[in-house]
Amino acid sequence: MNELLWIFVSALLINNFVLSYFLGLCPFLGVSGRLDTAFRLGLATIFVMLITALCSWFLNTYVLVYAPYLRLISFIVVIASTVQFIEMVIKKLSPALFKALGIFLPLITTNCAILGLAIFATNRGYGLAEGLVFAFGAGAGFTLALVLMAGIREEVELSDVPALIRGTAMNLIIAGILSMAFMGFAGLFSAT
Amino acid sequence: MSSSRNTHVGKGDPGSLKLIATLSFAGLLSGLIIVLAYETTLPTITAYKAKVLEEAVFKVLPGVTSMQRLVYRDRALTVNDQVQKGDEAIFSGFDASGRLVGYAIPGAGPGFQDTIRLLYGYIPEQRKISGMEILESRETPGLGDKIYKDPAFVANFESLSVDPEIRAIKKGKPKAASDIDAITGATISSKAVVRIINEANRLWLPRLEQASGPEAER
Amino acid sequence: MKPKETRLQLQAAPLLKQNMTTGQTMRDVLLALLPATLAGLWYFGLGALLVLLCSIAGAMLTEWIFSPADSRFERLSDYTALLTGLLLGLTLPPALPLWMAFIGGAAAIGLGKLIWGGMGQNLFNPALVGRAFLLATFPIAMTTWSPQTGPADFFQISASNLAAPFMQAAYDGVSAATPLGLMKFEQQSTALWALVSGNTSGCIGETSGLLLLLGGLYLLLRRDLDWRIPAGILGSAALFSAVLYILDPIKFPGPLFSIFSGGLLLGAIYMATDPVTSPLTPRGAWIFAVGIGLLVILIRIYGGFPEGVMYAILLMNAATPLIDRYTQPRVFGKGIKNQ
Amino acid sequence: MSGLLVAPAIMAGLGLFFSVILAVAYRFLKVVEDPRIEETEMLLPGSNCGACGQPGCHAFAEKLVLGTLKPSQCTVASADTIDAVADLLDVDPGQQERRVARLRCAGGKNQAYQIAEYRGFENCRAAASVSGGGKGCSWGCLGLGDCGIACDFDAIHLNRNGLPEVDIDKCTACGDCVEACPRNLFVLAPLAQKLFVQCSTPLRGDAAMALCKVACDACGRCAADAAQGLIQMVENLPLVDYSAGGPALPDATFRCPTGAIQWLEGPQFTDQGSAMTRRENRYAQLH
Amino acid sequence: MLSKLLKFSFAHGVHPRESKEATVSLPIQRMPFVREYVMPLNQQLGAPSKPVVEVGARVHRGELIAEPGAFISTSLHSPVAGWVRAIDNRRYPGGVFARSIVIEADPFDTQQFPRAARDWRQLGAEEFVAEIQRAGIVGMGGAAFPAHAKYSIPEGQHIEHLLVNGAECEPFLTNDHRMMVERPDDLLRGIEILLHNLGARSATIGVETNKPDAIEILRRHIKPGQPIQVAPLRVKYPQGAEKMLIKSIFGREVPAGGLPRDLGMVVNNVGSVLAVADWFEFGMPLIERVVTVSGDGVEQPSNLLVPLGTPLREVLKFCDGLKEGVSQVVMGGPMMGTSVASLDVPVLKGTSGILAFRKPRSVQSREYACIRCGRCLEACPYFLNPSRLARLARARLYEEMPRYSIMDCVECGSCTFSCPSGIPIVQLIRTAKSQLRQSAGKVV
Amino acid sequence: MAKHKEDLHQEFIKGIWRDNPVFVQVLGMCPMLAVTNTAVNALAMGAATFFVLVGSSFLVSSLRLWIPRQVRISTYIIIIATFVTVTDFTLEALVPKIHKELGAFIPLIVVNCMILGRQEAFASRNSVRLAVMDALGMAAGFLFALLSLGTVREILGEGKLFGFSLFGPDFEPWVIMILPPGGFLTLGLLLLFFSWVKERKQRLEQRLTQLESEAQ
Ligand SMILES: Cc1cc2nc3c(=O)[nH]c(=O)nc-3n(C[C@H](O)[C@H](O)[C@H](O)COP(=O)(O)O)c2cc1C
Ligand SMILES: Cc1cc2nc3c(=O)[nH]c(=O)nc-3n(C[C@H](O)[C@H](O)[C@H](O)COP(=O)(O)O)c2cc1C
Ligand SMILES: Cc1cc2nc3c(=O)[nH]c(=O)nc-3n(C[C@H](O)[C@H](O)[C@H](O)COP(=O)(O)O)c2cc1C
Ligand SMILES: Cc1cc2nc3c(=O)[nH]c(=O)nc-3n(C[C@H](O)[C@H](O)[C@H](O)CO)c2cc1C
Ligand code: SF4
Ligand code: SF4
Ligand code: SF4
Ligand code: SF4
Ligand code: FES
Repeated sequence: MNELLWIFVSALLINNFVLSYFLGLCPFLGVSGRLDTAFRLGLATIFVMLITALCSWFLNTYVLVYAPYLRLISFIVVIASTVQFIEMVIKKLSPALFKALGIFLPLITTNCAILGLAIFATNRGYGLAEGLVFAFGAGAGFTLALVLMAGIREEVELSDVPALIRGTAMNLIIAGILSMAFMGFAGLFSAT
Repeated sequence: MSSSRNTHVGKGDPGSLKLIATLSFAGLLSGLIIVLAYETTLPTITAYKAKVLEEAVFKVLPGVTSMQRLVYRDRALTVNDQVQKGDEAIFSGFDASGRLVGYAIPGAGPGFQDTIRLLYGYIPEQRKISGMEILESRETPGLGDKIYKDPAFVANFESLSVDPEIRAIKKGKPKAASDIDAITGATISSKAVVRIINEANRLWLPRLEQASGPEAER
Repeated sequence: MKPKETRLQLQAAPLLKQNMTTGQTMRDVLLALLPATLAGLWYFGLGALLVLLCSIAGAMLTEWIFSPADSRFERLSDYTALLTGLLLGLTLPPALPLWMAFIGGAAAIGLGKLIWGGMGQNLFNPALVGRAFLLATFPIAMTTWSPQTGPADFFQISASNLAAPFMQAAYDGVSAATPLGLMKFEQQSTALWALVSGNTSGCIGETSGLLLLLGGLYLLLRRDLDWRIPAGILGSAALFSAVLYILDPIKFPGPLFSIFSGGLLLGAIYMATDPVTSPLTPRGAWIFAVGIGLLVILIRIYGGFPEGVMYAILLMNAATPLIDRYTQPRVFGKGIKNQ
Repeated sequence: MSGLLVAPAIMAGLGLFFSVILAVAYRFLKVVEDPRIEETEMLLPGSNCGACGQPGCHAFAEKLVLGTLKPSQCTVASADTIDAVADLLDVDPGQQERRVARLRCAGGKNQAYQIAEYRGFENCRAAASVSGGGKGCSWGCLGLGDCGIACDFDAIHLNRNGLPEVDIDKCTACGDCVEACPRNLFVLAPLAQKLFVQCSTPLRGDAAMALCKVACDACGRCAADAAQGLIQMVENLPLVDYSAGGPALPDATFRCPTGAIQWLEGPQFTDQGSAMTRRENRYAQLH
Repeated sequence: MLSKLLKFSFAHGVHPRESKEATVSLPIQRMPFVREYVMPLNQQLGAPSKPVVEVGARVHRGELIAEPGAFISTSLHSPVAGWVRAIDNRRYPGGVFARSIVIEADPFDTQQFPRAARDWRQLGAEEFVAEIQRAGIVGMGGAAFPAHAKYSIPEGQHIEHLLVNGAECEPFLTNDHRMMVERPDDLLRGIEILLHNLGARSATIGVETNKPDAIEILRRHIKPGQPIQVAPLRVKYPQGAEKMLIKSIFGREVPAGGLPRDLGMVVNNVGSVLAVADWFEFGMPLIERVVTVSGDGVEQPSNLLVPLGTPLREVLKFCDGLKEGVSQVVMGGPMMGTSVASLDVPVLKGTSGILAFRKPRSVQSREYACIRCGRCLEACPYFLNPSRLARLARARLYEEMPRYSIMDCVECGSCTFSCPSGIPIVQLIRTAKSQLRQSAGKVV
Repeated sequence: MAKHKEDLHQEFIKGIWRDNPVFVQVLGMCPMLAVTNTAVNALAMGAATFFVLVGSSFLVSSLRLWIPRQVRISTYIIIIATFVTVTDFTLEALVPKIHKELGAFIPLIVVNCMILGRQEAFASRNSVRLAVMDALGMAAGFLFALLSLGTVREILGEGKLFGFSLFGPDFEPWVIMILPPGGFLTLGLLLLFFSWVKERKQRLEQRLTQLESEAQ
């Protein structure tokens, strides 16, 4: 099994960031109400994750060899600043793109999926290519979970869910069932 | 910041310089605090890490009392304690008399849920594996985690031939010297462990043979 | 005032209805499952019967307890709780401790149906939610298979069935691998006739391919199920495994084995077709079905489980709202060009 | 111990680097937007009900900042909120006249005759489309509560008589009920206007009385008893025109044979229990 | 002829029991005059007519009593000779009250109508339209859309083909069937008149194959060389809906929101064509129509020729009254008709049937939740998603519904008919449409 | 002064129940679910969060007058990240085993929305005393939530509590509780349970007031 492919499939399905690692739950629970918003948030997340992979690789290779203890804080500062910078650029250059994707950027920056991605990639010693593939897989997996969730939630809006359950409790239980369904991917490509 | 007339930010609008200064100062301070904490805890942490590693090596290579870190570079193995990114490293273990007993080889690969990392001991003279220790895994509790919780499974690796290739076989089936009993209900994790070791063998055994020259000696 | 006539009733048109009702549909499905259920009992004995009863009891009791007091009888009388319990029971190993079957029934109705607002509103197949819950909760018990006892030993109950609640089961005797388990871990195929007649180990209701097909036929004739779904699932699964089989006949099972082994028939005919959790639109049904077929073979061959029907159905259930949304039929007279 | 120097240096460097970049970017890339819009929106109730005629609170805030609308046009906001918004934007809050939803029908189950039995979807609009829902009066309230569901402020509840009662403290005059009612029975009337006709039938005399015990039979006594011009009979119903001079007094209601015209001090229908018996007696005497 | 072998049809639709046995072979019978007639002013779609008579006036049978109130409106004629007794709000089938002219029949009048043919060959297009409006003809297929409005073809459009709708897909009804069987020559004459005046080249009469005698008789009466065909149609509801008819016969779809004339066609009910013939051949305006009285609650099912304005009570009385325990009386067919609250409402221009039922027809013992079985989708001839629409309507998410093309629903009721869960889908859709229309009116 | 004490007390109490960051505000979900497979892990995580939250609240509220508005968020993050890094090292040195179990989730405390949220919503606007009280309350509430989840999951998932076996060796563990779906489901059901309790309480209170008014 090709190493890069395994990294991708693992991040996308088997160890889905949301459903298996519990990362990025706030946007997952908060922004999954409407399908089209969810999809755009997903795309924005993929984008930020790729940026994060780049930043963390850069920091790991050029800065942190001198001061490994600054890992966490420098990740945070660099990722946040870069995203904020890109946000401003997009806002200036393409208001349409900003309206579609950019408004989610600040929401994503302070999100554990992003920082988690950087930390996992570092812990596992991923290089640049591996890091980017990992980021793409994780982002796509996040988008997949988010879009499925949003589809389900839009449907649930039409049902008479008991008032007591409506809201976060319901969303968590749906996530639990989704997570159960995703268990079906466990062991994928490692059995043969 | 001349446009502050209609931006309604409040009282005095501090200049950019002040902002930059604040952030830099905060960074400076935090860096200082962190480094202090780091320096204080570093000895304990490094000592603990070394201890864990040593224990693992000693466990997979019975009878070993000291070890060395070997790095494979430029088609040769050299002793090197400096951990660097991208290193391909194994450990050689020596007994009390200073004789080379064998090597502890790390390996990693996909398991049932996530990547499994392990370390196993290899004794070149006998072409045998002398022990296996799981360093990291997220296998299912109660099933896959038997690869390190089930003593019977771990015992499989205490004296295991590497020729022709290790295989995981269901319990009760006839076995060769290079076959192990798969865990019932966790065949996949068992096979994953076997595959990881096989792959590491494929990588390292030729290298060890080629490099079993004097420089590996103490 | 004028003399009173009988008051007329006002109803919105149309005033005619075809005579099928949803309750009737559910009764049909129960009927269609009867032969396969009886075969399961024939092969696995009293223990299997108890497992079925416990899962049905778990399901119906949960429905009863958590329904509003004034609609309890009504809710139970639509047969869906009974059907869910039965279908769940049919997908359980015959030697499962009874208390687990009961919990499975409760989880199926509780998590699979009630929290969604009751019948018709759930988006995941309740019986499979129950099974997935059980499989993740008690993986060992759920994958320990007992050999068939046959009708002669009908009254022999395995000790594991009777494990005390919340306690581990002690398995007596030998365990038997299912055809899929044999295939996956030992590359060992099972004779087709054994698969078709049901003479193998496995879940209570899944073994007898022939009787499952028979019930499916009945449902098709009664127009109770969407034929596209079983056709799509079986077709795509057969095609996928045929391709693999041609590539490497030793490593991969053939299409007939794929169809008749494991829960594929039970799943394709009775579970993926659950109207509530499958797409409404005909095109959606095809996508859904082909998705399940491919996922089943993917999980069976490349995945960590010998069987993937349940996960495939649940995953496609999750995608159903999306499928439905993007396969709306073209409205009459929209988007056409008239010369 | 080199870390003692390296770490603060790196951190300060990073902080410096990025804050400079961001400061510069801020300077050159910032898109200016009037922050008062957001601040105004924060003050508004945020129920996005559209009573102001705008698609939502944000749009209303934009219009407020532009000065094309007045804060008081938000009927949901309390007086304090409106003042706060007016203060913030330094504009005139506008006139506020408290209005509530009033029902132009008093024919509940006990008053209006039923001529057929409706069976089907329990919804006023649905019932109205099936030959009028079985109520003899095709103008009156169907009593299936569409208005109550439409009201976002929980101000409408059906009473035991099958009529919607408006809680005048909760009603914000958003007008949702006006739109929801298929019989168009609700009007938003100023609370200060107390003379109110609780009937909508254009039929008169016996034809009207054949529908409902409390129908207006267009006898015209209220118009005669009120100040000159205050009440006019239009299409067999009294129309109260407050701008027409003369004071509106309860006197106009005294001789109404059915009680179709009422003097409302507070909510509608609350006094109906006792008042009805009197009117019912009267009705019995008439026939 | 090729069409002899083919049965034309459309996709989807449903097969309700036809139940036409009771009246299919009963000849049309004239209903005697009764004492009082109620002529509501809004018997057509569009603006109400304006009375031109005063209370107390004497009127002849067929005399104009109200003129069109606008272009989309039409004339009313007195169905009897008698006196105008009131112009007043009277109960109307829709459950509301409507302004109506009440006429008391003169019991001693002979009620003769002087026959006089009119020339139809020399009319200009506009004159023809004016004639039809003068005759008070509306579509008799149910919608009661003023016929003249259908015939006034806008600039740039051109009618190629006339489709005569003899599908009569509603169960129970047999009035169109009887008209085709009993008056084939008048029908063909009406077609000739319309072909001539619309400038159309050919005509097709679509008839469901459950009326083989009608197909046979019409084919026999078509003169050689007449550009008229009879198309046998599959028996399926709603075969008679005009867009379905066009799809069945020509395989073409009328664009959503469009009209048949966008495809160069005009569709008319058999009754409407006969009314045209009556006007030009006999000078008879629309003052009576054929009504099928049927259902298990009627003592004597019949096909009647009823003067407009006759109260239902009188019609039913003529059919020996209602049986014991009748719970429901419906105007129109059982699929699209309306149940009436009171028997005092009159027969209108658009009333094709009066059905009385003993036990409520549409009540399923219980309503289940929607199980998304998709039967409604497979029934809807317009390829909508009724389940979704109904769920949205229940959740009151009306604004979402145009996304699912709610406005293309013609309320044919196929979905409700086929729903095993007994969900009143059409009613939910109708409610939502009504609410949407009202809100749309409000938004400035 | 007594009144002031009361206020402080209130600030503390509200975090535990009325404004509980997890059950009521639905914040900090990720660590909540990720590390609560055993009660010990939950406790460790709770403690770490406790330290970071209280420390940074203290610092932020003491420095609140010096931090310019525009860079306040960045500064808070730097402060929090510093505390987290320190905690990380400390835990690794003191309890390496637990540190390994918690893995990446210690650094992830930085992005726990609850912590940043408290700085922005409370610490930056209130006196040090109030801020610390609030932080103590919130942290205690968080710890309470973590512990309830961890306890349930450990008891069912392993038949143990804090590592001590509760039901003997024959207990059949509910493996799902330790797996990801179990986290979601348990928290969902806990939330359901709490809102049920709340509703019942409300209904009871309503009944009481009704009875009282009827009695009058
Ligand atoms: C919830 C769950 C978790 C599982 N976890 C593992 C695991 O971690 N490792 C493993 O090898 N098998 C695991 N399995 C079992 C595999 O799916 C597969 O059935 C097993 O490896 C077959 O082994 P056997 O042939 O010995 O029965 C798990 C099964 C379930 C249901
Ligand atoms: C409808 C249906 C769906 C099933 N889905 C699954 C599944 O997704 N995963 C699984 O392990 N077993 C599933 N089963 C049970 C398998 O069919 C059965 O376990 C199979 O024979 C494989 O056994 P093994 O896991 O011991 O090899 C399902 C059974 C039925 C009837
Ligand atoms: C669902 C539906 C069913 C209809 N069924 C018939 C029918 O059976 N016969 C008929 O003449 N018109 C029927 N119509 C009316 C036709 O669509 C069309 O309006 C009519 O044939 C036009 O002729 P007219 O204007 O002369 O009435 C139906 C309409 C709808 C929407
Ligand atoms: C053809 C058909 C298949 C069904 N399959 C299932 C099933 O697999 N699982 C289940 O719980 N209910 C099944 N039901 C019953 C019912 O649809 C189900 O309980 C609903 O999901 C409850 O809302 C089925 C019903 C029909 C008509
Ligand atoms: S007022 Fe209108 S909406 Fe309200 S119950 Fe009466 S009819 Fe229905
Ligand atoms: S819906 Fe009617 S009653 Fe409710 S607040 Fe609006 S105006 Fe008042
Ligand atoms: S036919 Fe009825 S039950 Fe079936 S999908 Fe349509 S509305 Fe739902
Ligand atoms: S009523 Fe409307 S939605 Fe239903 S089948 Fe007819 S056209 Fe389709
Ligand atoms: S419930 Fe199925 S459409 Fe209303």
